Amino acid sequence: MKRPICHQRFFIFLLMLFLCLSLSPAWAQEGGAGSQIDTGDTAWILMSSALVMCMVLPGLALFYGGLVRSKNVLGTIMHSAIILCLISIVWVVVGYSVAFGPDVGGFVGSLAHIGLAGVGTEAFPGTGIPHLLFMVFQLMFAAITVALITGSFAERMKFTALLLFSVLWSVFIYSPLAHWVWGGGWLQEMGALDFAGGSVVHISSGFAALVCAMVLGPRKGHGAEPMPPHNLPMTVLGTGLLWFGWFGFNAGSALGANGGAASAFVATHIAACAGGMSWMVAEWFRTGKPTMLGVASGIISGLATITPAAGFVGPMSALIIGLVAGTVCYAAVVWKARLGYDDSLDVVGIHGVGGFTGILATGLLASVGAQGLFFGNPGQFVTQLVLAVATLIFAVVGTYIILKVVDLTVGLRVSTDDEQVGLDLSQHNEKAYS
Amino acid sequence: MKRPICHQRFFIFLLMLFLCLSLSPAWAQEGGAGSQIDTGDTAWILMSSALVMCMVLPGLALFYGGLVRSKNVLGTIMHSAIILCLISIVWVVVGYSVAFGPDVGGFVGSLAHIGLAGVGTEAFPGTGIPHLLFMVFQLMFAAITVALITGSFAERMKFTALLLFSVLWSVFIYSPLAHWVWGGGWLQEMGALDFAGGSVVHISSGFAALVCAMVLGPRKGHGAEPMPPHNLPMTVLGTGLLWFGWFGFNAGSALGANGGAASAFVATHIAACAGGMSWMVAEWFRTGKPTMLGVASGIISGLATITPAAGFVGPMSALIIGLVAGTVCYAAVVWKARLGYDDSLDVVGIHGVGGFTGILATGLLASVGAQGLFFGNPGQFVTQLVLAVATLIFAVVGTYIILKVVDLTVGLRVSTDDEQVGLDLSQHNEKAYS
Amino acid sequence: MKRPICHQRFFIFLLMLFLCLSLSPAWAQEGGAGSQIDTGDTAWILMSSALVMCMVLPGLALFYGGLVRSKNVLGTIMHSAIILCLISIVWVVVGYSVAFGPDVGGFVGSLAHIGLAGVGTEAFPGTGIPHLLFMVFQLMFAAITVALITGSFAERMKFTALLLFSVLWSVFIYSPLAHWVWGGGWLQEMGALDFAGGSVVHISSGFAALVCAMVLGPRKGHGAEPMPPHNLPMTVLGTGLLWFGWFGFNAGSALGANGGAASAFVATHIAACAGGMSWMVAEWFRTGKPTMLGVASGIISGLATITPAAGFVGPMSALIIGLVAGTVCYAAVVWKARLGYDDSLDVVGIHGVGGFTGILATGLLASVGAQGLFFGNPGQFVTQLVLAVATLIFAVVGTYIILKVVDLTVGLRVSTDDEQVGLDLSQHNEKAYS
Amino acid sequence: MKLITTIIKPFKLDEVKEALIEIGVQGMTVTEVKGFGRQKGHKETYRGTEYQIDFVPKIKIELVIADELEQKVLETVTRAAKTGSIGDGKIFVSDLQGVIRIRTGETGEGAV
Amino acid sequence: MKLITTIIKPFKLDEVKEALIEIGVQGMTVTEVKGFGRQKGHKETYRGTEYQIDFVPKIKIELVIADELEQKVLETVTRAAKTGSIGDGKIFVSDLQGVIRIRTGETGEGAV
Amino acid sequence: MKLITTIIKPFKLDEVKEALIEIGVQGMTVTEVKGFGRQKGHKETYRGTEYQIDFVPKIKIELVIADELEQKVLETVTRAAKTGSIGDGKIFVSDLQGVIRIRTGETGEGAV
Ligand SMILES: Nc1ncnc2c1ncn2[C@@H]1O[C@H](COP(=O)(O)OP(=O)(O)O)[C@@H](O)[C@H]1O
Ligand SMILES: Nc1ncnc2c1ncn2[C@@H]1O[C@H](COP(=O)(O)OP(=O)(O)O)[C@@H](O)[C@H]1O
Ligand SMILES: Nc1ncnc2c1ncn2[C@@H]1O[C@H](COP(=O)(O)OP(=O)(O)O)[C@@H](O)[C@H]1O
Repeated sequence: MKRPICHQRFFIFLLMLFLCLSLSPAWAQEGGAGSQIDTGDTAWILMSSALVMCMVLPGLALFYGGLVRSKNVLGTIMHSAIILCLISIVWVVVGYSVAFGPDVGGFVGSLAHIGLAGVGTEAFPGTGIPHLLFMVFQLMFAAITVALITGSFAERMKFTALLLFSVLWSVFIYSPLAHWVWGGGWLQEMGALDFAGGSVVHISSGFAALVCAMVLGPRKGHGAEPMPPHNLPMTVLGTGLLWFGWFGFNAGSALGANGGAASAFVATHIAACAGGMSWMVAEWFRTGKPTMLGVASGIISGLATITPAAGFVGPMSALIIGLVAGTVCYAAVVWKARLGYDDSLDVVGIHGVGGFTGILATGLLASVGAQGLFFGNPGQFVTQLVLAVATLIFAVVGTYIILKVVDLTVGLRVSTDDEQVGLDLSQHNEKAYS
Repeated sequence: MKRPICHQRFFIFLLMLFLCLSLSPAWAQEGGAGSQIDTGDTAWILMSSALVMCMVLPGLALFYGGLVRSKNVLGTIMHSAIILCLISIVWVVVGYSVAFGPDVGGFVGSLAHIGLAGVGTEAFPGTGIPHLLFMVFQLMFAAITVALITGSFAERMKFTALLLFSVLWSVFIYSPLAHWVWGGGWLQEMGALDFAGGSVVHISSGFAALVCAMVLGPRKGHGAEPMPPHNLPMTVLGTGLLWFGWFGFNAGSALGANGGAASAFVATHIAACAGGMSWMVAEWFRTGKPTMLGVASGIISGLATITPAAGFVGPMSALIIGLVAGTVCYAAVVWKARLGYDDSLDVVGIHGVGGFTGILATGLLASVGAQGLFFGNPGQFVTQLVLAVATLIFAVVGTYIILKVVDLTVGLRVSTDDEQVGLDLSQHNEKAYS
Repeated sequence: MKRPICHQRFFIFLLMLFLCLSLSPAWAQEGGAGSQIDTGDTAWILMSSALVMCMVLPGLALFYGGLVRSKNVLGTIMHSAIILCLISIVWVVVGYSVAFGPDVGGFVGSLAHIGLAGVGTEAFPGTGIPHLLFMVFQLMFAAITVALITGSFAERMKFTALLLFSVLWSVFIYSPLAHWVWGGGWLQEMGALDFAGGSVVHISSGFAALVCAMVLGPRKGHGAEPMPPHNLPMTVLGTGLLWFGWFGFNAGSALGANGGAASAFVATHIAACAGGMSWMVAEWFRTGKPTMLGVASGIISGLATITPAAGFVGPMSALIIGLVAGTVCYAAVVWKARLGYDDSLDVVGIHGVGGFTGILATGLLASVGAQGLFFGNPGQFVTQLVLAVATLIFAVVGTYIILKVVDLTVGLRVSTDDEQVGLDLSQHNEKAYS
Repeated sequence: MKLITTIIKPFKLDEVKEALIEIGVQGMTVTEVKGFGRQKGHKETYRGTEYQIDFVPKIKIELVIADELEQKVLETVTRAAKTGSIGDGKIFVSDLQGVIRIRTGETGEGAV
Repeated sequence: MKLITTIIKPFKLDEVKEALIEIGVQGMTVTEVKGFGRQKGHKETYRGTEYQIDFVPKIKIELVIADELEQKVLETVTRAAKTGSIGDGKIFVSDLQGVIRIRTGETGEGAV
Repeated sequence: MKLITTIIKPFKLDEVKEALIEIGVQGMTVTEVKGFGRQKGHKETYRGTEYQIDFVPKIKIELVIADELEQKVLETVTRAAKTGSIGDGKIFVSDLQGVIRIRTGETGEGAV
């Protein structure tokens, strides 16, 4: 029964694609004058785009893959992999236009750039890089944001549900948010500061994750039987690649190879280190032992938290932000246990809480190219509060609606037997290790 | 008996090397005026060269290593690793000169650059990068091409045979081909288009792989006993690193950080995504389940297929090429079973078929800096056909001859017992996991 | 008893940090004129900094992690991870100033740059990159040097001891050494050549490792029971990432994207390949089988040995250096067995011996921007000898003193039971694989 | 003394262990095994090639007990390991000539 | 009832399994083991240090059968597992007091 | 013939093996198992969640010997495997009806 249905769905999906294509004016692509292109800036953003792609696959895929049980590792890795493929296509077909097309009432972009119409090799306004390069750099952000969410419903989401959810969430939540903050939307007009995605990427995915965890419910046996990570070195490998890629994510957001990029690079690195240290210390106090997973989690917390601030703060502020991040996120992860929902891989505690903290911290510590409260500009803090809360509400409400739609159409969870057997065999007819 | 012989062989090899050295005029290296060097272009090609190196090791090594049985994983990884070392040396000693030395009758380069004579830090004609940098960027292509072939004879090739085969194939097949298409040879004169190696790299290695699979014969037990991949997450990791590196491979082939590089970058990424999607969908229809290995294979198919077109097509054409690639390569891999030869890791189905498809697709869809059939230039398609067929024939015939030579000198296959025990213990006295 | 104490210690450490912060003038950071910033150079050094970070984590962490027994893999990976976090913070707080602050008597830098005071986005003197970027590039070197040492005391060092040792070693050994050779210290004045750290990084860590191995004593059961690497593919992955990152390490040390960087890139690659080949051949002669671990070790040997020479030699000299490196380091590793100390992961044989060889080789083969003995300048060889020996003595003596201090305060080794159980469970309450 | 060997479904291990502890069993030895039987295995697909895997993962528990405990143990295991679906597993009973506790050299029932 | 335990070379597992199914055996339990015996192990080298590994990988099959099947099973296994070279393995035969099928509670021959 | 099954601490394997070889034992089969008993397991912590693991890794050695060797073997194993601390393990002794060496078809004592 089920299979033919999802076949149909795919067929329709493919048709849709080809439609867009044939309609698309971007068959051939207008050669840009490229007059104002700066080779150095272009070199750095080319590299940064590759780095952010590397964050999704293999980075995030392995970071998450190592944390699940071995019967679900392929299913978990698949989430990041297929989201990268699927959302990239959605982005070039429609997503980019919704996010960065000419502003419509401050809320979305027009469809002027659908199918990348009018996106060529000419310099992107205000930068020294080709428009196409700006588009693909932003594409990577769109992909990783959706992929981050998957950690909350790991080991139990139906694969068809994942596909549908990802497309809807990307088009209806991510693209509008990106427009609000970066595409000329109302939050940008307000002067909200989000250097590389503390709100657009981390708050949105982090609190979407919370809704997913609550709507899907806990994994079978959650709390009762132990579910230790099946391969922590894999998770550490993922951590290292995420960190590596994050330099492109944050320093690349300067959209050029300049002092601002260098400053963002330094802030990013310091916050990652401080996050790792402080999570470790906090855990050491509480449980009496420092753990490798704790350091890895702290590093990611530091990175998520510095993301919105990277370009606006000095190195010592970055150090503070990192130290706070590791402690706050650890606390959030510990408290989760009390709240009882099964955010399987702690997306809420790390990205949601981290992103929220970072947006507010930017309002306090901004000192480069903008002033935060501590530098005599209390107004900025208020703006940041609006940014954080608006993003959170939009993400929570939107995600809830999308989940309901997916539940009614293809259903959200795999059967209990399939969950027992594991996603790898039940969803993909594969085994990770032989 | 056997060992002393191969020792001798190695001794001779080393002697040869030192000979080249002493003869070489490149002891010290001429400082280049560097007047026309562009730092941005140089930055991007430095990075691209590193990225392509990363494709071979750890990228390809792990992609292949995860697909074999655990008793052969080191032997398989060793193939990529030692080829990178060996071919790099062969390239600087003689290969580069054969490929890019002053043209001799359209077929090979002269030995003017042997031992890198005359290859310095001055700008490479027509680019803003140092000649040495162009040389090392091309070196990485030479290495990965040979490494790709090893997937076809995995789990049974004698190690000494691998070494001899690699040197001969690189010097007598790869270097001339590179000259024909990129070094000022007859195919380049004809106006054949191969942006980053659809023919030179993928058709050549893909069909060389076919000959290898047929000449060596199937693995013991092939078809009878199941031979599932021993570690698919390792293969996915390899896939991610290959994808990451492919940005350097394709966008780096613009030899600068400009609009062309950005456009090639975008085409590469879109084709990878589309390839992953379409292979998954095709497999889903046929076997009823989407698989992680399918997505990974589709991604590589998309990348191999877009390679020759990357710099010549717009994003929507890239999307089409990717969608076609995933489907066609999946079909090829499925049909292989019928044909019965044991191309163990599907080099033919993915690189041979993908590369061939890509070369032809370039003749149809080229629209940037060149016109394909769909853009009013049917002649280009014919030229592409010649390019594809000529490469295929040269690779097939040459590979066959080289295999015969290797067979008569050191022998191609390990003994049945050694194959039973596995390459790791029998060839290398090592075990991968303890 | 023990735990509360180390808590205290951490508390103090944190306090210290915050102190530095509040004192630090670098809360906000002076915007640099950035007039002379070159985007291409900046792009390359941004990337190089990321590459060197990637060498530590995941590169070195996995290279070492694969070589130990599975009960110690997390403890081993943790060493690299936490050193990256901890030393980065130490570096921005005080280390950078000690190494690169205004020279004080040729031995250390002043504390002018403590807390990164006066380190902004203006161009670093004599380069086209921001001062902050130079600082963070150097930071990565500081981190990896300490991390390299950990291979010598793997599987038995107490975690608290590791933390204390790392901080002391970095501040009192690494920073001064960096000042002597690169920061305007006496060795630089003498004209000593060390392009990317053969002495500062490899001799220092390599011989510090020797002292550590001798002071801590061998692992329980060393020599008696077999201790094979638990996961060689993990080690090969680490090797590949180290190689990849080494391009940033060496070519990045040109501090720009120019002919010098290209030349260093080529030398680095050739030496790595030659090192892999020659170690394999040497091992093949001696034990009758080439091994994957041998090739990996040879590659690292070649890379460590070319490091000081990379910018000063032509490609053919690099080839010689690589061939020598693989053979000499293999010999050193084999002889270790006779000497009986337990340098668990061969830091001495590879980095100590390799670095020493490289410094001397630079004195012989330098031909680009400097002349070595073979190019008519015997004086350079003498200078190099002074450089190598001075570094060795300073590292050996300093390390011994620091180890004694650590031993008297927190103790160096875990208990015999903890060693039996393994570091993962005894030090971190974690298991790598479930 | 008796040696009770039982093959069960992996996810039943904890339940069975707890049940045995309740009735006073103080030790057991567990092995991961692969079982072949009525319960059919699963299908795996790699690049379009399909494999039928007949073996299913099982857990083997070895239990040495005093003779008088036999019935109680058999009932307990049967109850705790049962799901009612094919593949629940088996229990095998055999005699033991002797048991020694290595640490103390104790033998017989005192040793378990 | 009898418990037949046999140690064989890993690559012989499929052959032996098929042969047993042919003669009507309906189930078995398989364990990966390491064997020590006349068959010598192998040498491993890591950075010039050589280890002699005495243990070789083997597969252990446990088989519970009705007494009358014993001869047939022994012959079958011997035939299917044999290569003639050292290390082919052993077959051990022992008595079983009882068997239970957990799912149904059936006992004795009906349970296997 | 007797089947001696012994559960020991993993790091004792080499010692026990050597000791057995000395008294003329020519073969054995080794399995990695998890043990539950008086020896308490360990604690694991992942992101602040703590797990108590009851099972500890053990090695099981299966040894088929001629009856007359029984005493010697039992003493040897007890001596070699002993550390005196909880968790040293057990030895179980049971009867074997028969043994076959697959390679030669030899049976009985000649087969081990
Ligand atoms: N004759 C046998 N000898 C040894 N083990 C057996 C035998 N029959 C079944 N088993 C074990 O019991 C498990 C369950 O048996 P199976 O026939 O699948 O279901 P059920 O126990 O419900 O009859 C098998 O996976 C196998 O491990
Ligand atoms: N006395 C024994 N007790 C238990 N297992 C044994 C014994 N002797 C041999 N084995 C098992 O049988 C396997 C094969 O025995 P081996 O002596 O190597 O060859 P063969 O079976 O041809 O004599 C060994 O690897 C071991 O697992
Ligand atoms: N009743 C039993 N049946 C089977 N195995 C047992 C039994 N009791 C103990 N064992 C095995 O012996 C091992 C050691 O037993 P334990 O009680 O921990 O220490 P000791 O042997 O010193 O009494 C256990 O880990 C388990 O593998």
